[in-house]
Amino acid sequence: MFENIPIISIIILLPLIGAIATFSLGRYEKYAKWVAFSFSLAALVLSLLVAVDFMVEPDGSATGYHEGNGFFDFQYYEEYSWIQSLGIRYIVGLDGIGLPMFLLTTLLTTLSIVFSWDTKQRPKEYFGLMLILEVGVLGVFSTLDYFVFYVFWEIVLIPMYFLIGVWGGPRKDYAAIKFFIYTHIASLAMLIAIMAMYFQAGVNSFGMEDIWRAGLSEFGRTFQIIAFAATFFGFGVKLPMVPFHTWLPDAHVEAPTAGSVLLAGLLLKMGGYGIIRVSMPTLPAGADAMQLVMAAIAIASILYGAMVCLAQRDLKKMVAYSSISHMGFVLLGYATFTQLGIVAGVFQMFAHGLVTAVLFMMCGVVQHHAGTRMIPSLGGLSKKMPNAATMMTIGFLASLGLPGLVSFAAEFMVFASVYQTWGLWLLLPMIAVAITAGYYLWALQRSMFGPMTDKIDTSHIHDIDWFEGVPVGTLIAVIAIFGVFPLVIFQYIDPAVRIVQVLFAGGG
Amino acid sequence: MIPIEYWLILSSLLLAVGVYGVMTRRNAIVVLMSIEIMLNAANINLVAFSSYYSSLHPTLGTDATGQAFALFSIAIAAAEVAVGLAILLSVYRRYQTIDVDKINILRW
Amino acid sequence: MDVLQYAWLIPVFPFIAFILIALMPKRTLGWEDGWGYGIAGAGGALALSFLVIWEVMNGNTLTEDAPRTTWLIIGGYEVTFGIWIDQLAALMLLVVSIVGTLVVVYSGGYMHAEGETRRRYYAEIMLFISVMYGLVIADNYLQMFIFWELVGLCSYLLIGFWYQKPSAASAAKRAFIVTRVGDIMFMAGIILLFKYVGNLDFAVLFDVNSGAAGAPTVPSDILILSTALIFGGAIGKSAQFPLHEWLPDAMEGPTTVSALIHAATMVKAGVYLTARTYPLLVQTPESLLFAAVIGGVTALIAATCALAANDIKRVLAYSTISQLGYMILGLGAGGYLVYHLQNPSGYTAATFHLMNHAFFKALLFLCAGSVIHAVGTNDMRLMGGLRKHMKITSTTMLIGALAIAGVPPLSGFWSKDEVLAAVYHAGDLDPIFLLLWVLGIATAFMTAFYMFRMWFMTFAGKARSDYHAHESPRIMTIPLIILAGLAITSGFALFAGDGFKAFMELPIEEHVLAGHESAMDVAVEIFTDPLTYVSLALAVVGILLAYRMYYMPGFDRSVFARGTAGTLQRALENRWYISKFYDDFACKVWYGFSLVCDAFDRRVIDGAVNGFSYLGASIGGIIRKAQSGNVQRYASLIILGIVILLAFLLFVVPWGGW
Amino acid sequence: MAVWNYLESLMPQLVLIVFALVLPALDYLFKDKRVLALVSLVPLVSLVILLVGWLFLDVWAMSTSMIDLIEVNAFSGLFMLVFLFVGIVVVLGSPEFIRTDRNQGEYYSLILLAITGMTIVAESTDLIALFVGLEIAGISSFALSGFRKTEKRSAEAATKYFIIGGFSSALTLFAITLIYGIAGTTRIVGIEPILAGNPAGIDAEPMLILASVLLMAGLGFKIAMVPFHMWAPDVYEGAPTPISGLLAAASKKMGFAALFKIFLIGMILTKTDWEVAIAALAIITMTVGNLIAVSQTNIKRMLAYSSIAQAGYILIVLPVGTQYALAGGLLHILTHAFMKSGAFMVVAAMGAIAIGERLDGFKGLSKRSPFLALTMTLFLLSLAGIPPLAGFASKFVLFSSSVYASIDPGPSWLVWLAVAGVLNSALSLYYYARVIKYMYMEKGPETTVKVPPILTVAILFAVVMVVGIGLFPDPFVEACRTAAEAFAGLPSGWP
Repeated sequence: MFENIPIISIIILLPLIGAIATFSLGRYEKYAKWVAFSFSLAALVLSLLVAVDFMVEPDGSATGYHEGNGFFDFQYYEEYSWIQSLGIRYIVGLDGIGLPMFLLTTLLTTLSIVFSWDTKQRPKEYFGLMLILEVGVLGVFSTLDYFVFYVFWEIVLIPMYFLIGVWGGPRKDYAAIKFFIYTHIASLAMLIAIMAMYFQAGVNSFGMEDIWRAGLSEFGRTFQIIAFAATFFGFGVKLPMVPFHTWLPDAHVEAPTAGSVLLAGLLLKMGGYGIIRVSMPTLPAGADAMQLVMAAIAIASILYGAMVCLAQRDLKKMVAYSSISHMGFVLLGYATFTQLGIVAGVFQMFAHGLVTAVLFMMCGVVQHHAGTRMIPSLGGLSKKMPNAATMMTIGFLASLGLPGLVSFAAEFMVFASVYQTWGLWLLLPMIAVAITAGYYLWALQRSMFGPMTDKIDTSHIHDIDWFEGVPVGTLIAVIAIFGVFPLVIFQYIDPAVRIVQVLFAGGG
Repeated sequence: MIPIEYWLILSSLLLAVGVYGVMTRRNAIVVLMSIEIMLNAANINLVAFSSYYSSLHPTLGTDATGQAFALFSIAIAAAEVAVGLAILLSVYRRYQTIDVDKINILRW
Repeated sequence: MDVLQYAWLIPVFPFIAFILIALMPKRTLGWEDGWGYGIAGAGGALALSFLVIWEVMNGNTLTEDAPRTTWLIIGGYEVTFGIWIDQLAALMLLVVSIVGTLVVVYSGGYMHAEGETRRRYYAEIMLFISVMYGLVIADNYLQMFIFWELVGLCSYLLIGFWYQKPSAASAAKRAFIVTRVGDIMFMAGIILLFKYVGNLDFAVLFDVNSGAAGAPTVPSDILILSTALIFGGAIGKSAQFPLHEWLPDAMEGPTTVSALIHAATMVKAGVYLTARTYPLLVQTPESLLFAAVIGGVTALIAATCALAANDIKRVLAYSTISQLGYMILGLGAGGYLVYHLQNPSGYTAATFHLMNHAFFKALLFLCAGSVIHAVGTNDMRLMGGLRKHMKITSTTMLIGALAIAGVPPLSGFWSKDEVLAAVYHAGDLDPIFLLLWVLGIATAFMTAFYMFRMWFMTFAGKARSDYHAHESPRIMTIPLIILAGLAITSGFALFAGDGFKAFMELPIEEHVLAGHESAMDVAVEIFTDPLTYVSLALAVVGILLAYRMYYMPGFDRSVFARGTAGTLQRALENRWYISKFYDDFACKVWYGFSLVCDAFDRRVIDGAVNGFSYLGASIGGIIRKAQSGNVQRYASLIILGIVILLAFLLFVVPWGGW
Repeated sequence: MAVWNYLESLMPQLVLIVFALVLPALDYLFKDKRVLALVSLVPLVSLVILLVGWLFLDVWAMSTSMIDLIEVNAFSGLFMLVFLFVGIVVVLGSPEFIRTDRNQGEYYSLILLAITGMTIVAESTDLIALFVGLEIAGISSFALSGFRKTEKRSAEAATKYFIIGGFSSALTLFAITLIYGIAGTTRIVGIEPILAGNPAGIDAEPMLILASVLLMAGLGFKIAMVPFHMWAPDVYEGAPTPISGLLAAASKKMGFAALFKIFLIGMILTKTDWEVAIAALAIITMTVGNLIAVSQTNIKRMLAYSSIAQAGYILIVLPVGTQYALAGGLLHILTHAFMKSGAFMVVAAMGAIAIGERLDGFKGLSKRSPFLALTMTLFLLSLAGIPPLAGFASKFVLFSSSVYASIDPGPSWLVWLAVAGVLNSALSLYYYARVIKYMYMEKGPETTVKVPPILTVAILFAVVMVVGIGLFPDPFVEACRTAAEAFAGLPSGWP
């Protein structure tokens, strides 16, 4: 469908143009949301077309097909030289791992913009920044050059810093700067590892594929372990993994709802994506040496995140910690080094992106309507806002891995792969399944059910507004569809990971 | 001929005197003088080494580098003093003192 | 047209009803806010189920060659979903379709006063019926697990139907979490198998270790563990000890829900799962013994708890647990017998009891619902003398009580007796079964006692509080009458045609070949076995004791409040303190631990981050003070720097070997 | 035309000096003093055009014929370009700032002279020329920093700068005499072979170490290397803001030019002696600079400490000592010149519109002047090394050189320089982000302010360069590479 059209670049550029247009609206800033919405919608539609056009089992006939010879097979491949003296090129392309993330990005951004329809404070900056964020995330998920990857990776930080810092809650200053610096430090660790890989490979190219190929012979075991540790730290903080997670609850609690949605829905995925795109294929021996570390951190994140959730009194903070727990599954899946686990981990990223977006949106709805998110002050809201309660329930159920909704397939397959690799250690992460049910349902019981609270003024509470209901409803529909038909997404991921797997076995 | 070491010792002592002056004297004019002493210590070195090298290789003639350098250095020192005194004058107008201890609004 | 091929449509009817009720505009909902759609959905499923059951009764099954669809392809594994209709599934279809439809009909009266929330009720009930059918016809463990979780979800939603009651919201949550513990074990069990077999289809799994060509093999210790874990799922769902306490709490939901989900269908899913896993279980006597012990202990403990309960629904709930314990005990004992290549009567007895119990327990619950509907309370101490006002209800409930007490010729007699007989026979192989048999007999006695205690307290004597009781409307009594009829007659299925035992042939080859007892043989066996009369006598004694204590005047029940009996009484009223133990564990220990984690997170982990930044800022603040503004200090520092550098370069660097 | 050949190499300096001499006279001719700024832009802009044409566009070739003391090559050309660029920004930023002062002709004249001195340092091949250049620039800067004679702080800054400056140049000179004593020559390229041969016949080792330490101190003063940095914050704070920009963005770079020449050409053979010391100083410098900057409330002072930290980054070049590292250092010098002078110009604009230089003044700036807020944000993010701005590109090359050197020629501890560098970058983000926070996230006065157009031009120029180099670093990397190749004694280190 897209022969001779640089479709990926167009999709990345659309929000950028949209952002510039939004910023330059001047006194017509009440139209900012329309401009932002139309550009993000255009990106969404195009990315859906790409998904339809995408060849699941790529062969030479795919659009812009680029065979990675055992690395990844890319479609819609584009390559332009950027900084010749350092071998830096602008390369983009999609494979089955990048595509779901790409879709997730365009979808969540569009829905977040709709969700923020009511934003009155500095709308043009707000929507413009969201579009810039989209540019960064899309770039991360599609670029195939480490330098460009890092550039996009860092671009993401700035709009998010502003989104938290300007439109955030009472402790926004602290949260914004903590987010910025914490994740920046992690990125820098990754940057050093990228530099080291570049030099060690010695091919004067930052292309992921070139470095991978050179690395097969040039990267010694010690080097791989060090480089893997550095990249793993870089990506793991973003993931986030225990004990480097504490930026996340603060950032989430203070961020505006749409910011939280994008933060949890997209930014965390960048970490998981990085590990599977960069760390593991390029540094297999390092991954091999660190396998148990990865697994231990993953299980710790899963259990510890869930335990901390149980103690939270702020709905949004609970959801934030639950992200830590659920992203632990991604890491755990990767750490098994099995096809099953890696595919499930990638799918869990996709699933978590959708589900957590619903949860954060619902926290925003509660905050918006009830004026507080503190669980002890809430209660019985279901009476006043039945639709919101239903959506929140579905969101929570999806998040706790209810079959029929999107997370289940991922969690089940992760567990299956854990057993295949480590046997009965399986039971350890499985405990989290019960704890997860515990904190979600308990929170639901205390906030939505029971008698109507008398701690807040409930007289003016009304049900969910349309601009909140439409994105949440859309997401719930998507969650249900992919819960029943996960194959739609798995068909992209599975062949792509199979290639990783082959190479991983070869390199390790 | 006086051995080169002696010159070096002399210049080092002069430098030390200058440094000591800069570090301890409160009057900015004296500090300025101390800096001049330090520059002169270097000048002594220049001239001494110049003559040392001339005597080391008599066949090559006089090594004038050091002496020329000394001239440059003297000129620069003079320019420095001129600017320095002007600055001190302007300080005196604002602070009514040239005690370097008391010139410390700018700190931390 | 082969009806079985279309069996997958059974869940679709109620599911469509669910979608319509949930999403249609309000004014199109019709009767009773969706009741009409509910009747249609349940009825459609009922009709198709009967067609399917008819086919199965004619000896057709649809197992390995059923149509399948691919759900997932991942890492070389292909997960397919399909249908699996055999005798066991047909039995469950029968139960679910009949009870489901009757409960929906009954709801039309029972939920009439609920107003708009009925829409949610009918939507959830329809979803439940749909996923319950899905569970029954699943052809692999993963599919079964998916529906297994979904029925748990519906149970959660329906227990919490009156969510504004804190106790209801709490009970719903508890039910979900406790059963989830079982679900985790279930999931772990199938994951274990998945590794070795690479497939979760029954068609493949049931050949495990059969030695047939291409049959997968699983190491025996893994098989034991996985079957035990799968049975763990049944412990949660079928409310077996020690995860049984959620079921009495679940009585917070509407009584119709209790009848449908927590008596007749969902809680049977655990038994169904155990029966479904039989081809694997019979290879692992350890798991069977474990199951039998759990079943026996559960039966007894639940029966004791029922003795002292005053809430009419709780009595029934404990009775349900107790009867489920019977079924599990029967399956365990039967499997043990099969392992030793003996008569598989335990399997048929347990499944038979499953069916009978579904009918009479649904009947009992719906009767209780009728009573509650009339009286407005659950507390039997506030009832009494209702017989006069509610003739149909009292009669049908008496039938139910007689059935469960095991009075012939009502259905409970046949199946309970079969179960106990199987356990007794297993005692020949392992003496522990004799002990379990004793537990079973004691339970039978207690069952008779507490059921009649309940009946007498409710219907006999004088009214103990002010109420204006009236018989329920016909929409509620007709289902009662139908179920009463089933409670009386379903036991005779043992003798219908070739007999129930022949129908429920075990899916294991040796036993199919061993041939069947004829229906006459079974009857003769029952009536010539002295054990039959032992249990019958105990049941009669139990009834008479209840009659003496709760009907005849002059019995001083205050003896139970004193001394050892008092302690026992209090222990029973507090359900052996098991519930309290769980509450304390969850609210104090576990929650306390989570608070510790949270404090650790904020103080230690985040504290380290903040401390680091604070440290940086304060170091900066300190160094900053060196910038005193005094220019001579600056010069001194330059000299100091020179000296240090000189010392470093002259002494440290050569020494350090750089 | 032998004389012309000599003069051709010195032509840029000659042009600058001529204009410097003419400007004070022009002061009496024009009433509108902004004309003076325009006049002083004439040599700067024309020289920039010449240099760009030479270095980037290859439209003509600079004569590299040399007289004994100086050499024109890509290295000096690049530095000259930096100085001239900064000069342009500073001159553009000045008229509004010194609107009320007298003797503006001298002000511009001194700026041109300072730049002249810097260019001499960049071109010098002999210690004499180097020292003379340093002093021309230094003495002009002393006078410039005290230019606002009506202000107490300006006078104090000049005094401090002068005393420490004089002290340091005395130390530098003394060190140069020692080198001359050991080597018998003052030609930089001539030092090393003779050092190896030890012509003086004395035990030169301690003397050489003393000389290198004194050079570190003397030149460390120029680049504000810890612990020779103490003057910098005081002077930057007290001096007129455009002059602070000149000091931070140009004068400091002159120090680096001198350091590179002396240490990477003159004393390269003794690298193993001093590399550890300078590596340690580099790490200390960046860390101390950043740590103290965190707690500053005066924006100029904060930028001063930030400059100290940036000097620490550039110092990495010396211990790493490859051409690649040098190219990185040069690139960072180039980009830092733009971002730092740009930031100072924003502060100057704040001063010109009477907001002042306290951090508090930045509160709500995004509402009052979106232009200033946005450009300041870009400068600060670039300083912090956030892509895709210029600061990232240059830091990337700079830090990666240490990573590479640790892999290829070794020693492997060099990688810790990069680690320290990136950690410090993250630390610096803290105070940069705080300024951004003040501008965008705090409530301030609502009155909008108008930036004088000439300052707008200065800031725009800097911001265009910062973004431009960030997006298209290739020609600049190439130019730095060519410049670094002038240091033939260094291993290439290019990947």
